Amino acid sequence: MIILKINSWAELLFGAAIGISVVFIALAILVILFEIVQKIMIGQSKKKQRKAGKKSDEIVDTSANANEIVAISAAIHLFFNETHDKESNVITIKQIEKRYSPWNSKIYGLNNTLHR
Amino acid sequence: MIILKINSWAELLFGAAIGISVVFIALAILVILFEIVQKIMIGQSKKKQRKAGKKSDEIVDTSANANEIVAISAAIHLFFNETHDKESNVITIKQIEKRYSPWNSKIYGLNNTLHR
Amino acid sequence: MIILKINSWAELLFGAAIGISVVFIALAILVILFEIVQKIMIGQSKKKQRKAGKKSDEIVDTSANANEIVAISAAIHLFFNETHDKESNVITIKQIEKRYSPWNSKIYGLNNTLHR
Amino acid sequence: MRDLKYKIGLLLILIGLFMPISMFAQDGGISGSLILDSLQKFWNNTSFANFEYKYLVMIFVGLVFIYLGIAKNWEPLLLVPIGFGILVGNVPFTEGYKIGIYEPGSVLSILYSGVISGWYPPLIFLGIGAMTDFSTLIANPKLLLLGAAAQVGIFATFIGAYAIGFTPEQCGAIGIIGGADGPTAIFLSSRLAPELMGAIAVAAYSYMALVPVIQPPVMKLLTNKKERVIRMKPPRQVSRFEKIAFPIIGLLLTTFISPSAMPLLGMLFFGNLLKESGVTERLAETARFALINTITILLGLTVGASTQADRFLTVDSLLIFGLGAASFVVATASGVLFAKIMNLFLKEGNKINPLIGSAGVSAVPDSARVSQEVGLHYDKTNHLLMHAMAPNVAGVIGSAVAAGILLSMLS
Amino acid sequence: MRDLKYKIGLLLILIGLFMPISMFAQDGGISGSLILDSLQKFWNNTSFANFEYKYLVMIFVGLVFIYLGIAKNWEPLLLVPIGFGILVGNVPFTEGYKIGIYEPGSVLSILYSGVISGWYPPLIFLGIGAMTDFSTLIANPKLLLLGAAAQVGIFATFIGAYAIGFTPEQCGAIGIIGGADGPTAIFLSSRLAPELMGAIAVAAYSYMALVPVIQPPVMKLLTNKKERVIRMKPPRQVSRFEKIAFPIIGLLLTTFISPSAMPLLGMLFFGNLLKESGVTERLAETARFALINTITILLGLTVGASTQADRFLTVDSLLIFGLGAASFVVATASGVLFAKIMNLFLKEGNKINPLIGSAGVSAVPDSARVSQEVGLHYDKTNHLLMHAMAPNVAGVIGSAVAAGILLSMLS
Amino acid sequence: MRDLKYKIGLLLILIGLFMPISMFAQDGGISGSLILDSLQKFWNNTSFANFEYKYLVMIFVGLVFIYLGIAKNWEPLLLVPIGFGILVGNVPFTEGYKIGIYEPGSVLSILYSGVISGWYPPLIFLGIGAMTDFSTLIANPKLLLLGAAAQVGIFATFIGAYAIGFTPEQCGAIGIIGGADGPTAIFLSSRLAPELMGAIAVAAYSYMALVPVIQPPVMKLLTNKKERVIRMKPPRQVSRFEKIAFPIIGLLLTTFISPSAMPLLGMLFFGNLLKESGVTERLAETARFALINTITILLGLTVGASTQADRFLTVDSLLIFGLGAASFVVATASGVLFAKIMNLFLKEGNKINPLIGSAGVSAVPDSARVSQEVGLHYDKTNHLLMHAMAPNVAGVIGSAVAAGILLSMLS
Ligand code: NA
Ligand code: NA
Ligand code: NA
Repeated sequence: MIILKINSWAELLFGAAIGISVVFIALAILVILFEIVQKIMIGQSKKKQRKAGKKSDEIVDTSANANEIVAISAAIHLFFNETHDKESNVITIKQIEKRYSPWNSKIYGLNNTLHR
Repeated sequence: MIILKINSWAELLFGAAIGISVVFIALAILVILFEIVQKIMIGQSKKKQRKAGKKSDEIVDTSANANEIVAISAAIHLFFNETHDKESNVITIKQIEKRYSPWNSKIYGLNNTLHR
Repeated sequence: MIILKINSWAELLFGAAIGISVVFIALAILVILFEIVQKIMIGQSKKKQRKAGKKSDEIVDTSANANEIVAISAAIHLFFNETHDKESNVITIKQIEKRYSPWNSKIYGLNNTLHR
Repeated sequence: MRDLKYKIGLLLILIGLFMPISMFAQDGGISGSLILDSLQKFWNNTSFANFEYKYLVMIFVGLVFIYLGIAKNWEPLLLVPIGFGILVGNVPFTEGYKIGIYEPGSVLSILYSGVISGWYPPLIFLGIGAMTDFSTLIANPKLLLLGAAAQVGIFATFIGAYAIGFTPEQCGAIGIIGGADGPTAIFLSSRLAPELMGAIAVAAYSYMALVPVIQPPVMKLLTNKKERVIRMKPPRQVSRFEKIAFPIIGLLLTTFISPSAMPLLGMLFFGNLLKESGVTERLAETARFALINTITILLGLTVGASTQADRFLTVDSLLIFGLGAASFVVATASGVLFAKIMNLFLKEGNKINPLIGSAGVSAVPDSARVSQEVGLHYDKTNHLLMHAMAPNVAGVIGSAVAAGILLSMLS
Repeated sequence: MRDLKYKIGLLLILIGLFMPISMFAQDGGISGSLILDSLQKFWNNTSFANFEYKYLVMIFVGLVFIYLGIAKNWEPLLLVPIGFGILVGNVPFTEGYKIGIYEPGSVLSILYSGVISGWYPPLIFLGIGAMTDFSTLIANPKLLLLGAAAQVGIFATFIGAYAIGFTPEQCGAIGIIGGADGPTAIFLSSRLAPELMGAIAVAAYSYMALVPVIQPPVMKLLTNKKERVIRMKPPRQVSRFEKIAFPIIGLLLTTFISPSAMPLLGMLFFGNLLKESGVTERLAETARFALINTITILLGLTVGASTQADRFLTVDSLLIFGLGAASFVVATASGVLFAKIMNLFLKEGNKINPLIGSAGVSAVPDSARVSQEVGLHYDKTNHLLMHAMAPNVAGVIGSAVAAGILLSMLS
Repeated sequence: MRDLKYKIGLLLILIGLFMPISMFAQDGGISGSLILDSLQKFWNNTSFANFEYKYLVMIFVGLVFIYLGIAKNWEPLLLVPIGFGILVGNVPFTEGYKIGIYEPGSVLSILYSGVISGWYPPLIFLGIGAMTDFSTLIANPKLLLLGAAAQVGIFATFIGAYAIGFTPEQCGAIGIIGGADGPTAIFLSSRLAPELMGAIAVAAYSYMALVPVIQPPVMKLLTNKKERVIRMKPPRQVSRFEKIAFPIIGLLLTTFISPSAMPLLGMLFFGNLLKESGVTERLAETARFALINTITILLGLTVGASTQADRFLTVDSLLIFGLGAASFVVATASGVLFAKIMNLFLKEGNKINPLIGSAGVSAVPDSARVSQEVGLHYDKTNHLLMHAMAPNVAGVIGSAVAAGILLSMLS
């Protein structure tokens, strides 16, 4: 089915307008949804922290705490030096080591180590 | 070719009976074959050990020796803790390291290390 | 399109002659091309080295320098013992560690390490 | 609030975009009604217009699968792909744009063709073979019979399905759910009853995930206190020769008896030979990692997507779910009972703990783990895991043989 | 000289080979003219006989691609395979021997079929999803709008192409160049205008490699000193729940609105769920390594080879290159300007640095890196990289949604 | 004995299963003869009923392949998959159940289609290219000619096969056995003589495994003591530029001369560029591991399975084996003799040790290893390995060029 049988400039422009609008609408709804999710999450974590007896001023800081900033600087440092070998190394090894399948799970890896 | 054109309950039941029987027969023959293999293997190893001057009483024990029991307990320990990372790690690295193909074997890996 | 409709012994032999000749010609041209490349490369490196004030006698030796000979002997040693595990190990780990794609490059690996 | 501000801003921009164009449109001879018409048509093309509540039901099912996989860690490598596939397959769409899995030429239908033509499951069996250690089975071959006994579930369900009114071919495909083996179920239903594949696959995988819930009551019901604490001798060490001989002899024997099981058993034993030969580890490594993972991704996603609500939400599907549950119970019971029968003929000291009989259903390795846990419940020091692995892998062979027989009887 | 010696030797041998055979040939009744005829025919079959200068032009283009990839390190994983593919596709040949990519049954045409039927790009999206971290986007959702804004480039080019005289379908395929996303461009053009795919793909990838050249002037032109040094707050830490929810909600929302984008967005979000679930890392690892690499090799090589000179060197290709350049400029400008518009509605301290708007074109991660570099040029301590990643990955989603809409409007 | 006990128990159970059903069957109107009929039909469906001694012969051949691969470590990555494939292909079956490799729609035939349509071998060449180091060849280009000389074996066999009575197309396919290169042989025979592919592939791989047995006598026969101890200068170090230029120049030159060799040579040089570029290591890694392993598994299994006894055990197969042995001998001899001819034109100090001429047959790296071993036998300190690698990899290029020429002459 052709939504708009494009025969004229007007129809083309109209199609383009629908197109860009829908892109905006789709992403805008995602924005709104995740802003709501965000509020709920922050609300929940505030509640938890209040229960734990902290002051609310401190809570705001957690979203940009020292560790995070250090991490970001480190990341940027790594990015410009492109020497992040050690880290990804460790990650890769960890990922590969899980020789584990749906039909044949952890226990098999275990079995394998036994009889070798 | 349809072996049993199933038109009636009787034929269906008969088909089911053949089915389960064949499964049993297939696996039962495997059992018998491997029991024979087992006897031959144990016989051979007994012969070897007798030549080496051991008593036959000791021989029986080897099938459930101390190492094996330790290994099994270790395995069960690992299974319940699911922390067998180091072992599988080592295995994986060893396996990956063989960059070796039918058409292009060990020697290539060797070549690769030379000119780098 | 059949180049040679082979109907007779003569045609077959002629085809075979063309075949082997073309193989030789193709590889011979490659030889000549790479001999030329080689001469240019050696010429350039000689020029560089002359600028650096070395004598030309020394230059010839570089193509078979001590390091190279050591490397070759080492390689042959490895080959006959087939124990080049450590080296290829290192190479493999290095290769795997680059989790980097065209559409989603170095930066992602970096991102990944951040939020874990 | 700032939030509100930029949302209003957004709206203004959208209006700003439409304004000049719609004006121009009128100048260019497009009537207002055409604009409305076109918007209507666009709307008709979205999932909102094609929406029906049955899609919501399936989306909910998909979310449950994903939840169980992630939060409960139940077979996540199966439930997460299948669950997400259910979401993908149940976003409503207008036909004719090569979107749906049942529309020829769509990407999903291309990826699904490996399921339809039946070559994904054998490649998964290749990987399983390259992962599986048959040592405990070789050390104690008679436990193979427990793997045979649990296949009674298949044939019982086959009979039950016929009683309910399915055709013989459909009965075969439904029966195989009792084999508790995903790839075998998909392979057989692709050959015997492609129209039921989605329901059969989802049922098989659901109950495989539910094995820790379904099996223990049956096992406890059919055993007495004394039987549950039987201790078994640790398995002997198996020689390299035996491990290499097993896949070769296994292949020749089982496929001579049931040649139709070749695609599954040939690949299973091939993978195992690659693993055990000691000289093809490079190939085994790819079979058990890159290859099986790729196929698992494609199989899970497309099997999930094949549950498109309009084809899936039928009475047949419900019946299949019921039959599937029954078949798991029967299979578990058969395994346990057969172990008890075998004990009648075994002398003291060699007796089998019937709790490992249930592992014969396959559902590797969850049902072996269930044996271990139930066993530990009655004797804190009696570890049945190693012993349960034997019937467990035997169950894989057993249901593949059963699938071969059903194929040659019904296709 | 020794060199000369063995070359002469070679010649002697070749002559030695021909001598007896040609004698025998004459005995056997083959006339000398037949020999010449046959040699002529052999010659006709080589690339030298089929040679035309347009092939040389394309070979030169291929070499430039390879040079840029290796020496300049511009998107080497794309430019090297495509560049080598251009060489492969432009070795002239005689038709009828199953050599060319457009000859049915040839190896290249078999490997190219994954491009034509459109299933390579979704598998690349699967890998991208399994690599992509959407954290910065989840932490600051409003940056998604920058990813939407940059898609104005797509629709502007769509209009521009129509002005030049392309058919509406072709306009859609050409427009997508502005999405700065290779797999999306290939997917859409395979559906809307297969005849232009080579040119569109090469244009898209060329400009993606040229992002560091094209974007900075536009960014500088449209921003003032004060805007360029806006500092943004570091993104908050995102919970695991949000990361898992993102692909699921993202899938349902975007594909409900644009169901035709399912092949791309379904796979993108599927890959991301495999990554974020934490229980399917094994599958994610294969998706982001073995699988995406395999498809990248095949896609790059065959897309390159599809630029066979006789089909590629046309006025249309030139026009497409021109439109593509324009679309990158428009997309960059839209992103930057939209950030400035958003700032009108944002209060002090929450304002967006418009230099990250340009990252909305996608071209991950090069355009984010450009934002970082231009930002550093004006303030040595203001690192925009993390912030620019948000519109950057949003741009991938945005252009996939746009592709879906174009598909449902035009197919 | 306990063994006996449970075997009897088993029998009792089986009888117990049949009893009630067969009674019911008679009640339900199934006569005893129907039961016997059905059992007879089931029996007819097993391999035992379809058994003929020729299958046993092939199963024995398969077991020998597996034995040689595992116990002797002769090319295990080839012989184990092919050997197991021979077992798989020679389990007798009744036609009509989609089991056999020659039955359309069977899993084996689907996996075999990559062999038939010729795209498996190029992907293996891609992996080989990504593994191969052409350095020693670049350092001493004239050794390329040894790789050309050994191809005389191909054309000699081509002539020999015609003498025996094969058609010209079949002669081309049989001749390529002398190329000592499995993928090339499979590729060419799939295009020229698919009916002989099984025999050609098995012959090629058998003799490649037998290289350490076939070559040494020929090498010793054709060289004198003085020649065997010639020492060659260590190869110079090759620059990165040369390594990158080699696949590009190699591609353009060889495929301009022999465009039909594009599928093989294009992929070989593509893989090598991915390896040498230094910026696409990620792609090279997948090409040389996951991708080549996957194809090796599928190619080995299906080529093995294609040797179904009823098609394979023919006089033609025997003749092909004879011709294959001859071609290996001729190829080895040509390489050695051509090295001696080259020495006539080379000055003292640059002479070639003719023992490396035999490595020109390819069979990488076994024939290079043979050169090394024979060389060491006469001078314990003269390591020829590095030098022999040059003609060895040249032989791969040479036989691919030869395959291209045969294709364009005969297809
Ligand atoms: Na089972
Ligand atoms: Na984009
Ligand atoms: Na060769």
